[in-house]
Amino acid sequence: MTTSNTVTTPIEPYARPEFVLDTQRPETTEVLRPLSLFESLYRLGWLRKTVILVVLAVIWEIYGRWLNNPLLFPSFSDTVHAFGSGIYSGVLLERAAVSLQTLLIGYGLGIALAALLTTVAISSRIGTDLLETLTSMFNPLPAIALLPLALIWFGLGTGSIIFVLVHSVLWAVALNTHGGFRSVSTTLRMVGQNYGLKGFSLVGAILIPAAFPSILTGLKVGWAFAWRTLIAAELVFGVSSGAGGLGWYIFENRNQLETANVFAGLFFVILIGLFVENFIFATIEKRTIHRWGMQH
Amino acid sequence: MTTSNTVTTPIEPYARPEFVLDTQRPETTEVLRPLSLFESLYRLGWLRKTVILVVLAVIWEIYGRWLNNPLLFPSFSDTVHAFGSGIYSGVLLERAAVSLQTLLIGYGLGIALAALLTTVAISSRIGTDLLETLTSMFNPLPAIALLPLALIWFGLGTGSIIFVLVHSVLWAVALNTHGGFRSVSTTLRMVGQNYGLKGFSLVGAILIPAAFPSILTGLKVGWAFAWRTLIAAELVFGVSSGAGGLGWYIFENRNQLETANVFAGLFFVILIGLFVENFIFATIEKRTIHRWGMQH
Amino acid sequence: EASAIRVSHGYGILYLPLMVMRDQQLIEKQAKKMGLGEVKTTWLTLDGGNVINDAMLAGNLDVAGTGAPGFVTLWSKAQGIPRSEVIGLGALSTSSLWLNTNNPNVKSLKDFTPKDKIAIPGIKTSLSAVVLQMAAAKAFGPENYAKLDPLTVSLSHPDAVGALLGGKTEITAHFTSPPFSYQEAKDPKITRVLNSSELLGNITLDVVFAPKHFTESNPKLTQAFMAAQEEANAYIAANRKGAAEAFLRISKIKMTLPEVEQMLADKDTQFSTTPDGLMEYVSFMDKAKTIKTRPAKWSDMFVPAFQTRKGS
Amino acid sequence: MSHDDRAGQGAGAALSAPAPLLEIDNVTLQYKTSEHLVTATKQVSFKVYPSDRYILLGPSGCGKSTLLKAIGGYMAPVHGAIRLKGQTITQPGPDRMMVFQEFDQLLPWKTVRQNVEFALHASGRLKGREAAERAAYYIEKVGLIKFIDSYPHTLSGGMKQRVSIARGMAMEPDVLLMDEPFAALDALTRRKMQDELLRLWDDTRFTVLFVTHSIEEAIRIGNRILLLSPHPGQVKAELNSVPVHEMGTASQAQLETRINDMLFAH
Amino acid sequence: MSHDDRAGQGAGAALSAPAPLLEIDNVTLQYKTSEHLVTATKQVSFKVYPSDRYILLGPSGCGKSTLLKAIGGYMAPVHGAIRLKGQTITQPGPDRMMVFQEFDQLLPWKTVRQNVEFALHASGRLKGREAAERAAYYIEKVGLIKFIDSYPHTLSGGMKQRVSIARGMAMEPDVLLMDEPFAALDALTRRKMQDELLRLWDDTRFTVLFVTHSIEEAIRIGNRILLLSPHPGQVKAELNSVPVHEMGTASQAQLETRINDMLFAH
Ligand SMILES: Nc1ncnc2c1ncn2[C@@H]1O[C@H](COP(=O)(O)OP(=O)(O)OP(=O)(O)O)[C@@H](O)[C@H]1O
Ligand SMILES: Nc1ncnc2c1ncn2[C@@H]1O[C@H](COP(=O)(O)OP(=O)(O)OP(=O)(O)O)[C@@H](O)[C@H]1O
Ligand SMILES: [Mg+2]
Ligand SMILES: [Mg+2]
Repeated sequence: MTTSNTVTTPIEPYARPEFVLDTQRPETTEVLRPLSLFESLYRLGWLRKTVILVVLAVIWEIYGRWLNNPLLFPSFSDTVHAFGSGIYSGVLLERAAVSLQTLLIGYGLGIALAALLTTVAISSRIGTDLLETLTSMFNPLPAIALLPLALIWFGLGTGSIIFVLVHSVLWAVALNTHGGFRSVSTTLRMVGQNYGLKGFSLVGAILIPAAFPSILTGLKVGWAFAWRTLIAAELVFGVSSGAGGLGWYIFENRNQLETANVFAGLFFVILIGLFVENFIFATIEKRTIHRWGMQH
Repeated sequence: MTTSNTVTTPIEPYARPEFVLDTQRPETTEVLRPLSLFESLYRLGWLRKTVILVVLAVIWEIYGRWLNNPLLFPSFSDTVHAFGSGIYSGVLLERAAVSLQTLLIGYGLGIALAALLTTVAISSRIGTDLLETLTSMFNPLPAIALLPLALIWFGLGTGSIIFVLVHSVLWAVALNTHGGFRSVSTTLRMVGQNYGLKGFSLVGAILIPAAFPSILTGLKVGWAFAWRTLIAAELVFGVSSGAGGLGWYIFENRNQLETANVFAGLFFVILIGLFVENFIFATIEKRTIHRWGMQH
Repeated sequence: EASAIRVSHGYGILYLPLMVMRDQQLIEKQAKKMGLGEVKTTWLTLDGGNVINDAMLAGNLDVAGTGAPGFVTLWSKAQGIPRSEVIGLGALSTSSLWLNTNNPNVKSLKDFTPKDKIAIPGIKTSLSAVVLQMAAAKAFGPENYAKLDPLTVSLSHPDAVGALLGGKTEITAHFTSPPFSYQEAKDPKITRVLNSSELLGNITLDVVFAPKHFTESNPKLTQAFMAAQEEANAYIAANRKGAAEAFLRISKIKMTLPEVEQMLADKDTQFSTTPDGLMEYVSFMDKAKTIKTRPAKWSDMFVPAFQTRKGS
Repeated sequence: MSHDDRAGQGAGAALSAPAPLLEIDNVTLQYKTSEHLVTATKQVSFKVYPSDRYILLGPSGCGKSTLLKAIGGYMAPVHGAIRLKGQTITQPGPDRMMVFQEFDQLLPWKTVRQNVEFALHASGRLKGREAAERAAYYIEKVGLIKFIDSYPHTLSGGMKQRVSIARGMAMEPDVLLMDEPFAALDALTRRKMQDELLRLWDDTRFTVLFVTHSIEEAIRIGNRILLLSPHPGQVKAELNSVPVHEMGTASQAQLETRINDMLFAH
Repeated sequence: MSHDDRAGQGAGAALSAPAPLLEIDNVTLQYKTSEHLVTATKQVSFKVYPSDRYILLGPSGCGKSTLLKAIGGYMAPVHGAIRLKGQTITQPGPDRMMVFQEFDQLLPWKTVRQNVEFALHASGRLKGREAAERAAYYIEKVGLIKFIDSYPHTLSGGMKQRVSIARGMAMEPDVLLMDEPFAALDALTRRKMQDELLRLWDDTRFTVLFVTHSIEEAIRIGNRILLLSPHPGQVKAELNSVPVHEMGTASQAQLETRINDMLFAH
């Protein structure tokens, strides 16, 4: 079973004299190793990301030019140009503001409902069943399934768009949150119960922070899908009077074959996505899960 | 600081005789407490879920009848009736088969790409940046943004639909997987490295199982969004000829105002969702994370 | 009588009368004339027949312009369902649909091979699809109405224009309406295979309709609307430039005035409230078994005021 | 009030048997896993009286932690009953403060100070400045004042365990349940913690249930020692510890040998 | 081959100094947290020779685990160097098998048996039946053969720790790094584990670095003992342990007192 060789004399540890040191011994100077230029540049997160973005932009530009089909796929420079004039004329900002407002309401409502649903789910077995059943039933349903109910309940316009947005945010956030809750270590949960926490207070004080990495993922996924849905929904629900959002802007320009403007609208969505990821979500992560040592 | 009362004599522990027992003492009969009828019924997961489903169906039926607007929102019984005749005539099964096939290809490809991307992401800092940047840029983009490229690369039909499906699955799964990877405890990661595991083998042997709860959530979200996207995409990317899927079936019937059929198609999606959740995902969960004590 | 009315129009030039009504507030004007006082009109821009159907069925919409086949379907399906029945308020517009191709080998419908793909916005059921089928029936005989169906693919008009002009995709033909048809025709690579008006005549493409209960409980408002539409049509006929300006104002489309005027000058583009060729759709759709109740005559589908008109 | 008060243990209360604070009555505890049923303890009965320093001693895997969890209210016995002041225990609560065996029992999103304070707030024990003072006091006692604003993941194993001890003590509960709290500590720190626990007991005379696997520690800390047999745990004996003034004398050594023999004999 | 071989420790090799297996050369280890910089050890130097049973002894939080992690290749020193057979350590690897202090070091998705086997497979040590036999052998040695097919979450704290020990031993590595492996074990089990470790050493003469906070255990297991000062850890002394045949005699007690004094004196 063991692999020793019993023939040769076994090795003995080397015997050496003992020693005792004075702990108050003089400090030797410590010199930290310098980093190479590449290494110190590589350490800058924003630089790494900028390089990635530049590479992507270059690929886009080259492919766009090679394709030479501006009606279908404009180049990066055309898009930026269209974006610039859209911003300059104020129309893009106006449309984005309309969209963002709707989006935030829908997103917020979706999160609130997800919080409610997962609290119910984590508090009892039938609650879990309810969440699981509702999620598996409704999550795969496309927005058109909701359309009749949306029209009956909220009419044409923002109300319905928000309803559809909630549908796209709610289930993803709830699934992630509930999954996170269920993965919270038994010990932490027991600690919370030990303090006498129950129901909402247990969820708020223990489960939410303990499951925060999962919840954040859910929020990110929900955010992205809210955008996707919003743009599609603005198209379906049209505009009542003048004030359309980015989705409508994209649709309008598509109809006019102003493809560069279409891509400018999408480019704005991308920019907002990058902003939200790198400033909002990154800050939240730094202040929470990184600081708490929950994610590496 | 402490709350004792120093005036009264302190309580002393009660002194009592020692005793030593024979460990081989006779067994006393143990009778397990019987459960009440409600309790034993409540313990049956399928029964709880069935009750929820029945309640939902009843609500649908009542609301549908009260609304009395069958062209917009048929009642549950109308839907089931249309579903029955759709199944009987074979058309629903045929359409669902077409959709499921496309769906599974897109889903599988999306997962494979997500696996690749997260492995790259977890292996280096710039990989992480790449994943974060790509996700925050592309995840919010609606399918229409992909249309031009899909059209050029794959033409109309299944190829494009799969492309769009991958787009809807990839980012959600990648976000969840990467979040899960990053939440894997340092100790487990160190154990894997200790065995000499690196790159793909570390991901496969340590990170994937350790992050399995998050990955499963990602798979669930991805599955649901794949369905949503498929149904919408079949409409946008159309079908060249006869062989449409469920999305096309829904669209066609909607145009012909056969609303009960539309809902029968959606009902099929719901049934598939329930099946996948309760048989496939539930089995996977039972065999993995529950068995491993990772989720409660 | 209601003191508010919600009307929707679509996106293109075919909705011009409604846009003029919106631009010049003709409904308000006519309502006042009828003694209804101040009537508030809410205008919506909606794309696609499904949403219009749904919105109307949900009670969110009073009057809408939509494609003729879609209206026939809704009218027929809603028969006998009290709160859902709809009724036509008149025709809206007619124009020619062009089948353009970038394949030099295709000169007529008969030249299409299985390699060609014809883009239409929604196969089988959309307005273009039905008109194309009717054209096919004329070209290949009534029983072969679906002969071109295997070649059709669903693609929205703008994307189809991009695909057709840019090449590099499988799309070789596009069946479309103005302004897209004009845009394509400007390109020298593009040839026209078919003009729908040449084959089918100037049949009505779009109609205006409302829920039946709305017209019954608001007869005066309905009348005001119809009068406003007549006024708009008269204005368009009399003042092409003014109509073109109204179009640009309402639709916010970035076209030049001459371009719009040129489109309006096309003899195939006409605006009249009297339907033409509706029964052709009906009999065609009846044959294709896409409708359940067939109207005995076209005026069954319209408000009583049309009983005396001589449409078809 | 000094440690010597503990010398007179039993002298004052020997007259009549008081009501037991905690009664473990023929308790069998089981775990249901997907594969099989594991019996952790079998028909265990014992009584803990007010102000007892009650020690659970037994080999690894004999069910000590499981018993503590059941008393904490996290598990229901499949047979028998656990009563606190005559009431069957149905749920966890801050009247039974628990120090778990695991290192991950600190809330990772709170600093050392916040962890202790939050326990006081959440359980409704103390608020505001009082809580802050109490927290600082006990954190100082466990020698972590330098790390008071550190997050748990930046602490060593032993330091985490000490925060949990500080938290448990700061709650000054009626019943303190401690599961091998000193296992991760070096000899010196351990001795200091033991003294701290005894000092606190002198002050507030709370009841403590203490799991340990060190016989020496059992004798030093406890007044009453329960010996459990190996898996599944059954009661082997319940012994009295030696009074404080006999600590370090032959009677301590004697008891140590006696326990050793009882545990290690098969 | 018996334990008494260890009695002659040093006798055979006293002639010339062999090359050290592991050289810790003026090593400073730091953690960077978002708030501040924590120095865990400061200018620590020591040498471990082949077949040493080298003990790290020091108060809680003095940087023992950190040192072990650095030797394991998980952390780079901010200053100084760690060399294994003359090569600077750059990454973790199966030549230095680690038994961590944490309870969560077992792979939760593998049973006890699979956990041990997988270590052998993944590191390329053994495959197939050989691995299975080796795993079963060591699991039996730590007294968990009854639980060989259990998943880690169904084990008690001490049992988990024993599985980690079995896994570490089954790897029969050149260098075994053990971080307080016996802390969660009761006296009897602990004694058995210590004997098992020494028996294995007798057989394969591997080198072991062993962190403990029990002076008694240090003397029993080690041949060489490094004493570290409190946080941040610095070397206080390096002592020889007593040979096996003097175990239980006055020289053991003497050494224990000496270490006690050195550690507890300020
Ligand atoms: N979650 C669980 N699921 C199934 N079995 C368990 C679980 N936790 C513990 N056990 C089993 O119950 C028995 C008692 O475990 P317990 O943790 O109470 O032991 P312990 O006396 O605290 O041991 P240690 O001193 O090693 O911590 C063990 O056999 C263990 O395998
Ligand atoms: N991840 C970390 N981040 C920041 N500081 C840390 C981290 N881990 C440990 N430390 C700090 O480094 C010092 C040494 O920790 P280490 O875990 O090495 O101690 P130890 O000697 O193993 O103690 P114990 O015996 O309690 O396990 C401690 O002051 C601790 O606060
Ligand atoms: Mg335990
Ligand atoms: Mg340590």
